[in-house]
Amino acid sequence: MAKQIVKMTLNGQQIEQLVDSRTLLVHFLREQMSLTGAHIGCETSHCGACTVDIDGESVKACTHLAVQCDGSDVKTVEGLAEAGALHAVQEAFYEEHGLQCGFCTPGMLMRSYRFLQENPNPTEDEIRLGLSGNLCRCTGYQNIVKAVQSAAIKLQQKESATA
Amino acid sequence: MEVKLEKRYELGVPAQHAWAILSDLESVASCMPGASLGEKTGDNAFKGSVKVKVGPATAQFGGEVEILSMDSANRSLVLKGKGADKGGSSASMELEASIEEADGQSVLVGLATVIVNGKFAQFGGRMMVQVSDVILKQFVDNFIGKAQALGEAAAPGGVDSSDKPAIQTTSEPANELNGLAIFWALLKGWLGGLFGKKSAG
Amino acid sequence: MNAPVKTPEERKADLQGMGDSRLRKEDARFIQGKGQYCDDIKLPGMLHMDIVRSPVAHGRIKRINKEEALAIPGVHAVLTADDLKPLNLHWMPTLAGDVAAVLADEKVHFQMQEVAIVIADDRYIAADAIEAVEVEYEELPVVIDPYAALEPDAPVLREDLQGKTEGAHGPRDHHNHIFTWEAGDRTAADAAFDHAPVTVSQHMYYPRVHPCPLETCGCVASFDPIKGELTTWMTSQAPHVVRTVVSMLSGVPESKVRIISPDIGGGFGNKVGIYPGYVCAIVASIVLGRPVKWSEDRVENISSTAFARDYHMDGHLAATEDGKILGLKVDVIADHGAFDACADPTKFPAGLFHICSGSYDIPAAHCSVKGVYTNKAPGGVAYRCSFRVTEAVYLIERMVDVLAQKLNMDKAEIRRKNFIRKEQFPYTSAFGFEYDSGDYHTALEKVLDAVDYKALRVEQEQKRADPNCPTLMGIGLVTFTEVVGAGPSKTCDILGVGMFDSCEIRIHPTGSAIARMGTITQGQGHQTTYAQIIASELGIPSEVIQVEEGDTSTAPYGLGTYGSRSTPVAGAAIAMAARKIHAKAKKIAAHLLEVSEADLDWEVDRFKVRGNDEQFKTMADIAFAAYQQPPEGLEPGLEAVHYYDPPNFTYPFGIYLCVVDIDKGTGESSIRRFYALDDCGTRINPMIIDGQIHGGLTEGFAVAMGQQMPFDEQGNLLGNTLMDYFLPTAVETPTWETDYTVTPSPHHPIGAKGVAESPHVGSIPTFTSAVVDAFAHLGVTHIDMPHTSYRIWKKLKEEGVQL
Amino acid sequence: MIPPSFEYHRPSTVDEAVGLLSSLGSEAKILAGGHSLLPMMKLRFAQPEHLVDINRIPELKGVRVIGDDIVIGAMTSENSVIADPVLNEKVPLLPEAAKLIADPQVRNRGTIGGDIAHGDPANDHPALALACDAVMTIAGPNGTRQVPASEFFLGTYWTALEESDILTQITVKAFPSGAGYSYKKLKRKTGDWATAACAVVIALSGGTVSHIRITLTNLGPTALRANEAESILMGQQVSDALIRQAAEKAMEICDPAEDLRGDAEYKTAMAGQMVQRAIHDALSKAS
Repeated sequence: MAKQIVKMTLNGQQIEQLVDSRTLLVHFLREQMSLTGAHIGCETSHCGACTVDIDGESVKACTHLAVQCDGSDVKTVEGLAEAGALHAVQEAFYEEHGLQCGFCTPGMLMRSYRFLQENPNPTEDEIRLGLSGNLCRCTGYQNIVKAVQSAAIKLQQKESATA
Repeated sequence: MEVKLEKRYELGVPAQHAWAILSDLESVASCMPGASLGEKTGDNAFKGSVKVKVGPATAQFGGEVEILSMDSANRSLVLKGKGADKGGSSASMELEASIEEADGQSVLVGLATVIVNGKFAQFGGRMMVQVSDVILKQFVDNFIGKAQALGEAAAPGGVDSSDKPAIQTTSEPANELNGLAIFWALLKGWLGGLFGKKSAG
Repeated sequence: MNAPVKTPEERKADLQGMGDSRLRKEDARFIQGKGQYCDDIKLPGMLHMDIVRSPVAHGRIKRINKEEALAIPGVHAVLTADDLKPLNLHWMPTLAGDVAAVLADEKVHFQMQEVAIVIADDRYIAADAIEAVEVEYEELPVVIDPYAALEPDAPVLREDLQGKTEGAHGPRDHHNHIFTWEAGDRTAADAAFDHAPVTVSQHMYYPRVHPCPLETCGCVASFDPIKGELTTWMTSQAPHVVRTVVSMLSGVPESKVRIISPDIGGGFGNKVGIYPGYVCAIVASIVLGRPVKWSEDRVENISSTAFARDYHMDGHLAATEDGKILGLKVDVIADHGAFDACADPTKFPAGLFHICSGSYDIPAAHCSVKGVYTNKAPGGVAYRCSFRVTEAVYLIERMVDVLAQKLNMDKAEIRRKNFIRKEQFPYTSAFGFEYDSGDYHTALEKVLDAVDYKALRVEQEQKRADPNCPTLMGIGLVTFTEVVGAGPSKTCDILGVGMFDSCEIRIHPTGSAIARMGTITQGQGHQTTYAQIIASELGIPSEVIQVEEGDTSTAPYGLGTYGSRSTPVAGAAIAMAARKIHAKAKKIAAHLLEVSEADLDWEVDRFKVRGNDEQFKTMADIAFAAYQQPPEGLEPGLEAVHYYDPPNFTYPFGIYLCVVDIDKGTGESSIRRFYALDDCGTRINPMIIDGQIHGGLTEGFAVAMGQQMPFDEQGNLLGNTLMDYFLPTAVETPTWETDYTVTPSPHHPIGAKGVAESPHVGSIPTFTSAVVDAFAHLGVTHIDMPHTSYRIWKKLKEEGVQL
Repeated sequence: MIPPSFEYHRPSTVDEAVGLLSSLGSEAKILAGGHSLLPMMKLRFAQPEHLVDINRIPELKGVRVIGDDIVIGAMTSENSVIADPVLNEKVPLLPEAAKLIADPQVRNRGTIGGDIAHGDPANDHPALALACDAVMTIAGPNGTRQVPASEFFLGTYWTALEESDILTQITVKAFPSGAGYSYKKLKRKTGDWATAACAVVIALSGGTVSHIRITLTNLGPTALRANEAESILMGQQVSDALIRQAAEKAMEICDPAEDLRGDAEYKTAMAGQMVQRAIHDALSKAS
């Protein structure tokens, strides 16, 4: 079986792992690295529950090979909170009741985290389009949209505070 | 999933040569892209396999093919093939094929009912008709090639009176459907405007 | 220093009890990726199972060749029905009194049926191995249409039942017939129709759909050969029922079976059933003595576990000229697939379908449901609804619209005229249900005012009059009543176990508490809301109340979470258990305060001596005393268990209104407005209720507008990935407006009725009502779901509507 | 759903990639964005023995202006197309249409070249390439060659690419000044393929049509260019009646496959709708 060494930065830490070339990133994260935040919902890149951040872009880890991440900077939901402080999108999803069963949440959070950097001051329509690669069966998205709006404000306040 | 395909292909070869190929299962099989005949399991039955490549997708079906009836007088036969692949698909095809003679021109007429079950029906259904078109054109090109070769083989002594000359081995049949062959098949298809009517069911 | 004295209102607020939009306790782990779902569980030495499935919908298995698969390094076992036979596990009983094949025994009955299992070191090897298992089938004629299945010469689907003329629910009159179930009074209904000046009839098909939670089904089975103990983590909405069934099947004593439902990524009915995958993983673990994980993929999930609906319904209404309904008749052909595996209370093979007289005072009614076998997957679960209530509500709400059209009456007017009036409650329906409480008229007027119904109708008239208007406008109105909270054990049981539920509460010496229930949350927020009930009942802050569910070794026996039964049944058990503690606490307080119980008043979080605010004992004081110095004759400790057997169901209701605009050119529909008023009785956590309603409305939207499981004649299920099976994204999903009235349930300890399913049940007919209304001026009375652009366009064409 | 085993190769130049493809033969497949290939592998429809990952070949990425050619690297992602200033200024149809492809995550991985090379009539870029008179640059064992879009798409899943070829560049020219453009795509939901879609580029001079392209997605074995529909409008003053005629002409060349999105009749009718709407929208942007 074709195994290769893969080096990457995972949630800020340098790692070096031996992976089978066919290992999907989502399985690598969940089983080899025991980071079970990214979930498997559809396996055909429709539901977004496996969304992670690779080199500053949202990617669906169920349709990406671990070997493709060689030399990449990968961030998962486990790496979202920094120095014990929740990220603004995490706070906002909690405060706005933006989750129920929690299964889509890591993907939603990782997508929202990236989306708000792509578009720091989005309209509701832009938020809905920005999250259109993530499915949720519980919330009807209404509170997720509210959460992203609230996170946007939190982040802008942080910005102006540090500026 | 069931698809019916009605096809007419002008062959430009003498009818009896065309029939000579059509009536011989082994040479028919060798015209079928990716098809190969295995052991004889009955008078008119063989084990067989066919490998089809469509873009990045590959399907390898193993099964049986049998001539259900043959009418040499009218140069027509009914053939049934069925098989399964390992990935959870099964397929069967019943083909009524005949050689018609229209103003000296021989025409291969085919009415095929293809039934596919399992994964291919579930996911591949969208493409079934188009892909079948492509495969059949490849088949016909090989078929014409063989029939023409027969003609050359028979000449100059004129066309052998018997309807069943010895089959000459001609150009090696494609061991699988490949992009380049399809390219030509389609180009010819379009130039000749030979696409048949189809009905998805 | 003295803490400032707080007013009772302030102390009440501190409790975060009932009525408080308390933020969810469960979120902390989910937002940090620390939820523990079944597929997250990893045990030492764990093996992986994958399943070989049938590509054909009906066939005889001629040959299974395991050799090639067994030769793959890392493959531990390949098991087929023949391997399960000696254990007598190749078939299993279903909750509906039928049997279902665990692994196909000589014959396959539906596409994707389980044929063999492979156990391997990891899921990659297992996936390779199932490809290597060769199965040869002799294909048999396939029956997809239940009407065709009932033809005299239809193929025999269930050879194992041949000659059985008696099924679990009465006589079988055909080899593909499962049961015929009736409710109401046929003679009375016929009489009503005989003399009625107006009658209407409508055939409607409620398509086969799938609950499709984002997390598929799966389990990790771990058998300890030394202790003889079986522990299984499972995506189950009813772990205790599973424990009982597993014990019955495996012969392992129930005391040595432990079922744990960890975090569950949505259920919606998909996770009520007991599937072959679970059973096989358990068998494999017992056989191999190692933990075995099974994780279903999405295609397997949609194709093989738990479809819903698939009801072919004929409705008939009899009425007076001025629209008073005199009688209702319903006949249903129910497609149950290859095995009758519906998860209904034992005595109700069609669930609670006989709620189909709805919110209306109908003097005479009768319904008949005929269950039929076809070559489709088994299931028939309650997809975010109480048993078959979605079908029932759809039927009656459609029929009332049809009648209104026939009489040229307004939808709202005909409903006003036929509503069960406030003063009629408790109301006994012609089907025998005793509706607990309701105030339909008030709720209806509230909605009509909120949306300015009159103005909408005027706008619709103008648009209909304008041939150049690019859209058709439709207004949908539904006024539904649900029956939830199964159920009273005198009528409701599963495998003979009454459908009660339970709660155990322990107050610790320092005044914090732990509570355990027989239900299991799948996103409803039990850990948050259950604590709120206890907080209000006992005056202990929600924050210090730990709620645990889903572990059969710690939680008291309960029937689980489905059919909106958690609040109506477990919620009541919680209140009753709390009240037992409250009563004991009062004795202790009286003892501590040296007064008689009669002299004590309860205030928020304390017993105080009547007329003296200074003399009191808080629940925290009392808890400590309970362990330190209980009064004479009173046993130490402060805890209680209560098993609640509801005296009746609860009957939540709602009034939904929808405005849809249909593009005459493409058939695309856009939901301009959707207004949902729900009355679920007492409201425990408004924030969570709104969230549940948003979710239910969205699932209803998906069902009505796009979900379907299409089969071709060969029984191939077309469209079983999330590319084709419609789960709306944030872009397609409408924005929801919610509202409420409060009509408490008189028989429920806290007056709560349950809510999470109403929006699904109520919204589906509302969308259909709106789409049909867009065509009503053309004489169209009904259009079957799903209302995809394609299907709507075909209707536009049929009706000659041109852009 | 687990992909079968394969050898993974990651060349850093086009030559290296072509070399690999020709030495590995028909069992090698190119891995671009992977959103068509990996799902097919997970469903075990495709079982290549070798994957040649061309994601780390710098020369295949980005948009460059060379004279009046706009050269788009085949491995330029959909989101890069959407964001690219040159394309937004000179060929705005491409960014506008790319926004309607798949979803945000997939657009980060999915590439314009992968979308074209797959030869799937349901993909959007083939019709867009036809509408932009794109020229494909193909690198193969015998060097590079150029094939115009009009000769590139040969059938379902079949293109002018041969086994060891790599599509390296898509070259387009800037739209005529003042040209209007539009891509109208009817789909069941976000992320879905088109039930029917139409791309239009139109330029007017002196009130009459001086340049027009009408192309169609998922309405035949390949993307289609509606030449006859174009000629109805070419040189004319556009009227609703003419637009309707053009739509009818376009419908005549449609030969869509029936699937869950609808039957041939519906898809053909929707082609007519999309053509009309795209022309109206394009006109509203033309000056």
